[in-house]
Amino acid sequence: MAVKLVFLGKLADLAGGPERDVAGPLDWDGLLAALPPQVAAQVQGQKVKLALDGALVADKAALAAPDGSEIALLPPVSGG
Amino acid sequence: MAVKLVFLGKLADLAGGPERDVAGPLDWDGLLAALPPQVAAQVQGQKVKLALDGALVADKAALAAPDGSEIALLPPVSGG
Amino acid sequence: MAIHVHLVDQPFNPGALLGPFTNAHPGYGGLASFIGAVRGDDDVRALELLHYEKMTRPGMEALAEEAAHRFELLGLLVMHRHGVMEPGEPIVMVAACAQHRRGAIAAVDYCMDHLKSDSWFWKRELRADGWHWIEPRDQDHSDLARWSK
Amino acid sequence: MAIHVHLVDQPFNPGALLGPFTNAHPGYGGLASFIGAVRGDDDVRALELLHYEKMTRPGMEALAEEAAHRFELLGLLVMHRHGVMEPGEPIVMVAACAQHRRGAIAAVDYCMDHLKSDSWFWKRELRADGWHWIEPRDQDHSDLARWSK
Repeated sequence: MAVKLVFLGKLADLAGGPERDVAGPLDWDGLLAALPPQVAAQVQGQKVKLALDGALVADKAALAAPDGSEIALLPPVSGG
Repeated sequence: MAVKLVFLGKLADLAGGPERDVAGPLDWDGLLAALPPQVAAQVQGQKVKLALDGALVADKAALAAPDGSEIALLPPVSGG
Repeated sequence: MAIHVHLVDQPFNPGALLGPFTNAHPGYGGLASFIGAVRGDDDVRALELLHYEKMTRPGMEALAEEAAHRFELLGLLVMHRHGVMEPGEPIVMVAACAQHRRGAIAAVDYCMDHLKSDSWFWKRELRADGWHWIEPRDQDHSDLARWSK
Repeated sequence: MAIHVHLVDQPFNPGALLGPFTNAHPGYGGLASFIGAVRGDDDVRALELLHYEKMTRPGMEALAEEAAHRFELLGLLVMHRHGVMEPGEPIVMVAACAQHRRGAIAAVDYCMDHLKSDSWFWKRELRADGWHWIEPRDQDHSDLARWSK
């Protein structure tokens, strides 16, 4: 099993694609280690939010993504 | 020649019709004398405005309507 | 910039007006509109709107010019019925095109407040016991006051 | 009270949606709507809106429920494109039916502010020199802050 990472907006450019599977389970340190350095730097900033299986993660440092889950990396929105 | 009086909204009910021709020229006292008492009482109130040939009269007491002109008696609007 | 003001005594079809208005403004960013109709929720059988030929239409035209300038519109359409209307029939329609959404929406809001409380219309309703003149509501005046802040 | 939320990747015709929406609400007092389109006024050749399947549509549905309740609506339609769009193509449409005009207009204003700045969309523009991600504007955040007063 794996954890699916989904990169939204410009993070997809930085990550080299919109999605990537990494070995799970994954905590906050594991996520940062699994990311390209540029993306990891962005995700550590306050503006980028995380969602686990579609629900916002209130405290990114407390991330606990089990095998088979999906982590979305959400930069600031700019819609409509 | 005459001056045409136009009664808008509920003033038409009070006046018994939407329009009436009266002898001109007409000043403020002449207008009040030409109106049915109920309408005259309304027109003396602050809520009813006058227009002479489509232009609001700023000071009703200074009304000076020449022969051939049209005076509109305008109660508060309630549109749309 | 095109301004269209209509005062009519026959039913109109809002959709049939909105399509051509939209098509006339390629490259618009936002198009806001409002349609007001005779409500069918109480015992009102008909509604009559009276106007004054010499002032109502000129007043609507001045309002449209003011709104178009104030909100930097690309286009503005104001359509208003007068005469007798039945529940469900459209009374008024305002549509505004602008580069940005806030201008378009604010222009519609502004025009509606002014058509409702600061235009030369007088309204009465036919209920089971006859015709009743509608007095202006305090709410209408407070709506209007928002724009003079 | 009917709420319709659509997230589509194909062009849509606002007029063809507005007619049936209006007809579905006989006895409505007011119907407000807004259509946002890709502007054709600068060198933007295309616009792409990205969404996130697990969150964008649920977020739009929650927004629509909130607006319908807050403004006591009779009906609400929210239609949003994603994917690549060309200048002139509609991006978003919101239509709200209510008994009274202020509720209908405010609901459209509210939904548009939240779709623009508080929904899960990411936008980029194709200009002569390639794709550019659009950052949120301060104006969007101040528009949004109006509703939490």
